[in-house]
Amino acid sequence: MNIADKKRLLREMLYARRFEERCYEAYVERKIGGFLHLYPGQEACCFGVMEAARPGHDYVITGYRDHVHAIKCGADPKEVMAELYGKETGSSKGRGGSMHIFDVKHRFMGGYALVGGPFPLAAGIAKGIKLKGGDEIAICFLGDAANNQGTFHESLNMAAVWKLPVLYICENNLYGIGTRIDRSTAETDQHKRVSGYDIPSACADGQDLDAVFKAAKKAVDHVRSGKGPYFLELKTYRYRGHSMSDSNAYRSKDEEKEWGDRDPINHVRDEIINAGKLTMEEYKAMDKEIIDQIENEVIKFAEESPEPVVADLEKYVLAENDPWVQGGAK
Amino acid sequence: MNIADKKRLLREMLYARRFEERCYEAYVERKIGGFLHLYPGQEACCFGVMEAARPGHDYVITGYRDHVHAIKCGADPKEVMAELYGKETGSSKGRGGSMHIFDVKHRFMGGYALVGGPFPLAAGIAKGIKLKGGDEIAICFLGDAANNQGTFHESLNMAAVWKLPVLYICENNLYGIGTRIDRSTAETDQHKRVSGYDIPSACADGQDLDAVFKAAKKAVDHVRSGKGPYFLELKTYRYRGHSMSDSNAYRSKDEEKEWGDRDPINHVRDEIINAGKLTMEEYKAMDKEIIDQIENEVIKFAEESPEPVVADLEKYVLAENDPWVQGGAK
Amino acid sequence: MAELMYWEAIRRAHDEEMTNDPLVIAMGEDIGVAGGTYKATQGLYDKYGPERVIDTPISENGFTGLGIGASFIGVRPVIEIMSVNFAWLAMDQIFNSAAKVRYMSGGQLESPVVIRSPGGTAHQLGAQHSARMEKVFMGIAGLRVVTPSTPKQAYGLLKSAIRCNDPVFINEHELMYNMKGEVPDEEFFLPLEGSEVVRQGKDVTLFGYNISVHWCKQAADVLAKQGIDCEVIDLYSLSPLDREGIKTSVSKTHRAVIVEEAEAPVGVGSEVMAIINEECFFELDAAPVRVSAVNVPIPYNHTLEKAVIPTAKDVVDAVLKMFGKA
Amino acid sequence: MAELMYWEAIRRAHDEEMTNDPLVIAMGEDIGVAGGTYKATQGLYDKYGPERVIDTPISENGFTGLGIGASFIGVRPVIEIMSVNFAWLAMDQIFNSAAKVRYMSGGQLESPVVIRSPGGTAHQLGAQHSARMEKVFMGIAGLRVVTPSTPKQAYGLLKSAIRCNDPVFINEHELMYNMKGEVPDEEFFLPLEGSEVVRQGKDVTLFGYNISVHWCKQAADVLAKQGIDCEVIDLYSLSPLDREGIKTSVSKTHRAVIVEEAEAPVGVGSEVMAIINEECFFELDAAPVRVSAVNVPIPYNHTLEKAVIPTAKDVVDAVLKMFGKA
Ligand SMILES: Cc1ncc(C[n+]2csc(CCOP(=O)(O)OP(=O)(O)O)c2C)c(N)n1
Ligand SMILES: Cc1ncc(C[n+]2csc(CCOP(=O)(O)OP(=O)(O)O)c2C)c(N)n1
Ligand SMILES: [Mg+2]
Ligand SMILES: [Mg+2]
Repeated sequence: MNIADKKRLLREMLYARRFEERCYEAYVERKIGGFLHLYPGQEACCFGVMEAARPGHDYVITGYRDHVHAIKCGADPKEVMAELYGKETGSSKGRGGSMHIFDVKHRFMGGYALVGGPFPLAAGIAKGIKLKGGDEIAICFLGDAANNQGTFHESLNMAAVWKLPVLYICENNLYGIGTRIDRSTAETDQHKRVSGYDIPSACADGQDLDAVFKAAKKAVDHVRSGKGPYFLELKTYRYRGHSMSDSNAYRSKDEEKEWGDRDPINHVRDEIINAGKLTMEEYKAMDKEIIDQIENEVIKFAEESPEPVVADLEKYVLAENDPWVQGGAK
Repeated sequence: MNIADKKRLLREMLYARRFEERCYEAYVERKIGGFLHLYPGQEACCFGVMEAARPGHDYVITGYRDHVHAIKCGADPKEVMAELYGKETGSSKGRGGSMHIFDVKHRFMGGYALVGGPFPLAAGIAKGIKLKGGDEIAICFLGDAANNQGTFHESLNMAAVWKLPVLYICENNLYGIGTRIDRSTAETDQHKRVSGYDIPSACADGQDLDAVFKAAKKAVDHVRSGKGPYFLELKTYRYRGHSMSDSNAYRSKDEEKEWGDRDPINHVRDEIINAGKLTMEEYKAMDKEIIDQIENEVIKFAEESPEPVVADLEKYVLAENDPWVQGGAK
Repeated sequence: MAELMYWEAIRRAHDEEMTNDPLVIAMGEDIGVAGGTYKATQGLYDKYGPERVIDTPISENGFTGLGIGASFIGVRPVIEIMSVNFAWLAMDQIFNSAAKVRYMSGGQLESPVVIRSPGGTAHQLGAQHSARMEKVFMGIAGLRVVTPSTPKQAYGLLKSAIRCNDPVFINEHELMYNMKGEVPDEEFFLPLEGSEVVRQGKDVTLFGYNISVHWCKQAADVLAKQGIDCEVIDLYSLSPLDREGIKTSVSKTHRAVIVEEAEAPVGVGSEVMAIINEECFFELDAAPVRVSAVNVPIPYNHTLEKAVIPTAKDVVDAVLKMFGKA
Repeated sequence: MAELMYWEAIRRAHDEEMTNDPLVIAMGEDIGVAGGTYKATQGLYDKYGPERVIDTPISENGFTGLGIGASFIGVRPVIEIMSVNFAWLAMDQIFNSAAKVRYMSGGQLESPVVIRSPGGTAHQLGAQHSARMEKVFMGIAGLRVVTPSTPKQAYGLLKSAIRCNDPVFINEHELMYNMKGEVPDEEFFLPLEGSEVVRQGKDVTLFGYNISVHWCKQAADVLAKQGIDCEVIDLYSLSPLDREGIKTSVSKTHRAVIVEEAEAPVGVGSEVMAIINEECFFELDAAPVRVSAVNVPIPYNHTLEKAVIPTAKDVVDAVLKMFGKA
């Protein structure tokens, strides 16, 4: 990855960070409801992987921690924020909320709230790709604790037997809510769990954008070339609680500090600065610009957008005017 | 295993074989209904494992192919046959049928019809053992195709994390109904599938009683000594179709012959004959005696037993006179 | 017009739709090489190959979810769940993914998946293989539920279900796969909503669906000889139920008996009664009646099993009692 | 008599029963070290240790099945499923194993397991976290279903459920954990069957359960001022439903309104209507009425979400309409 790319990604990652932090504030202000799961700390995972893939072309699916993945695929941050505000202009028209961002035109196939639910859905999208004959791949981002769900096992087996073009990314942030991985999981190295499926796997440092990118490049190439599924584990850490209602009491300050010191954004920033392609002042200016932009464009849009109307409550339950419901167009 | 033990087991295995064959006939005569899954070909698995364990003391649970496991644990063959006949004297009082033999006094915890269902139940029994502080172990016998169910993954992980005294026996007969293992399963060596759970595993020739016994001994010792779960794969073959409605059309005659030549009963019989401790005539006499015994005792009992009465239809749905339903004994 | 068996009708619908659209695929345990437990996909593996006729591992939630995921990008999977009892394992994907994705994506995604499965009590299959689960599928928004009572319906409903853009659950019946019936030779489609008046009558309406329609018809024949003229309605669409059809018939006959193979609590019978209460309570001349299974897990023993499930005679008795004749 | 919150009442019941019987254990996601999402098991991990207060992996079918298996040999697990929406994943073990094992073993085995889970729609949790699934649990033989509407019930029902030898599903509610109410200081147990008349009245019976009991009570207060005297019945036992109690009340008031947080099809409302039709049809002076949720997946947007779920005002309106006053 060259410095120009890194610089572009630095900006994107910082944008993602500020976006999420602004969500936090909006939640505290009660502008956002429901469960809100934020991404700070894990940015290099999504950006490193997607840099190796083709956003908007490859299909991406994930869990409830989904804003940043959606935006990276091409979703308009204004629409994502409007979704969190529950507005009609939101990406899911205010029906989905934080856990259910969708942006199908950019092939972001959604955030799902049942842990483990996206594993088979991703394999299915890959099956669809194969049937249709495209060169897309399906990428499924999920957490470490999700791997204890039966769907993990069933999906990896099917993906392997049928050689489906699906890339499973495990963002291993060491916790499923408040339960530390070794308390729930016999094999804590997630990439070792796929040995029973004849699927190649690897592990990379999820706090290092370049390392993620390199590992993901290999993974994406494997999958796109028709060799079947691949599993990539990224060791990472979330800075905040699992969701807004979680106080993080189960983690030690030492552990938090240790990971905080390895911040993925600072890491790239310092690389670029050290390469002489950025100054701290420029970085700060960029940060300010991003914060303003989020405030003046994104939040403004969300605030000013209209709510859905109750008259539309029963829209989107079933297909509208589907002729086959009546046995075909007569 | 000494010759005396082998001789005893030869008789038991032959009994099991003839029992199952007689079930076949009874099914054809429409004395037995429902689905009927027979065990011929796989006998060394059950008998070899249980010889290493403590029948009637250790808890055993399995799927729908369950008659022989029940009998080996101590169930009266007359009651098992009566169950197949749907009689009130049946081990499950005629309510269960072939797929649901239970004999709880001998700690045979039942046959279950949902593939993969017993995996977590077995882990639960093991958890109960641990809480109660006994030296029993839980043994779960299931097929190869069952390992594709999510419960396999979930149960093995929990068993490992909590170090539960459960022994998983995989009777790998190469097929799940009509689907050959490599068409449904990425890793066809089942004992290799548990590497992702940090569980020790092994594989043995399921047609060789002694080999099964030796492998099982090691497995049972491991589990009983408190070291946690163990997974043992036994390569075996069923001679008949999956159930009575299956014609076996998906298997080649060559394959069937190859496995038929390695019959587990003939194998022990010949060993004992070669050791000079049995003659073919004695064997034949024993066989005849077994067949007669099944006819004159087992079948007779089943035939002559009464049916359950319709007045009892709603018995066994809920506990009878449970005081806590009324909020406690007053 | 050919006589087809119920399974042949299903097979024909699969075959035509797979020829018509390369994105129609079939999936399930033993449906490929083996041709399906009830032969509903016989011969399709040889004709369309393993990429489109897929023998799945025993992973109900997994392969159902996989089919649903494929449907998100335009594939139209027809998923067979070998027995409806195994569908409990796949409920999460059916309800949480297929039924909700259109709504929670604000209309961006849809899941045009068809899930077929035999429900019902057959020949002594025991407690874990005899559930009748239609009521579980009926209660949730976003999923259509139909249940064919004849080969003609089995064909026509599956054809429409495959083309419809909503997820559709088709509740078949193990005892009906070998039932014969006339199926027009030319291609046709049946509506996924509504109900069918299979016998006109004026004295009482018998509501049935799937196998219980046949009990209703038999009962109607018997009752006709005793001077009671039954209307028989086939509720082949269980979700949505045909409120209009129910209202129209009960407003005419003023009496209703609902016949279901399942046990009574929170079932088709209770819902139809509720609809009658809501739509035409004051038209009733008698309390509506449910004829349902005894509320027990299904026993293996043949006599007990028979005692659980209603028969045409139970329907006759219920009607006679309603008319004060028993 | 102490005022406890609903969650405190549940915690107290756990605590007492765990002290009383070393084979009572608690299991679920984040219930141990973290004390439970809704604090229902707070402090128990420190008091009883990891062998008895078990943080499970995210494996709903697996750990539910594990608890059921343990119950076969006398352990009494209290399993928390963090949200009832996740129970879809565990249905197979609940229905196929726990509910059926006594029957299919001819009475040899039983599964004295308790499964607790919050159902209901809370604060904008969206389509996959807002299902109300009580109706799914009610329909099948072998499982008891109770649903506490007060801290007192939450305590007393859980106490009895733990000791009862049948599997019991307890449907709690996310919005009720912080509700306060009086709970007697001395130990007590409540019956797992029956219903409770929470307000006597003569003009109409309002049936509620769990959160909807509170809407009924509020509505009754409003209606009292308009001269309509409501009886309010708390159907805390959903399976079995209290046929006698329903009959007695409706035979007295001659009118019934059933209030449920869930969408109408095949739900508590339909079943109560069916029971009324069967037990006391000719006592009715008006068509029974359901007040139910709109039949859609739950939208995230606050206004839409509110529009889906019934309120006390909807109950008032339904009653006024029944009396021709609206
Ligand atoms: C089926 C299901 N079970 C439980 C939950 C509750 N839950 C939500 S997130 C979560 C932890 C998931 O952890 P992990 O997969 O590691 O992802 P992370 O949140 O760390 O990104 C749990 C238990 C759920 N949403 N769905
Ligand atoms: C959950 C579930 N899915 C599918 C079935 C149908 N079924 C019964 S046995 C079987 C094959 C199981 O094969 P395996 O586990 O290898 O055991 P074997 O019969 O070979 O002993 C299948 C698919 C079932 N009973 N339960
Ligand atoms: Mg995690
Ligand atoms: Mg097998």
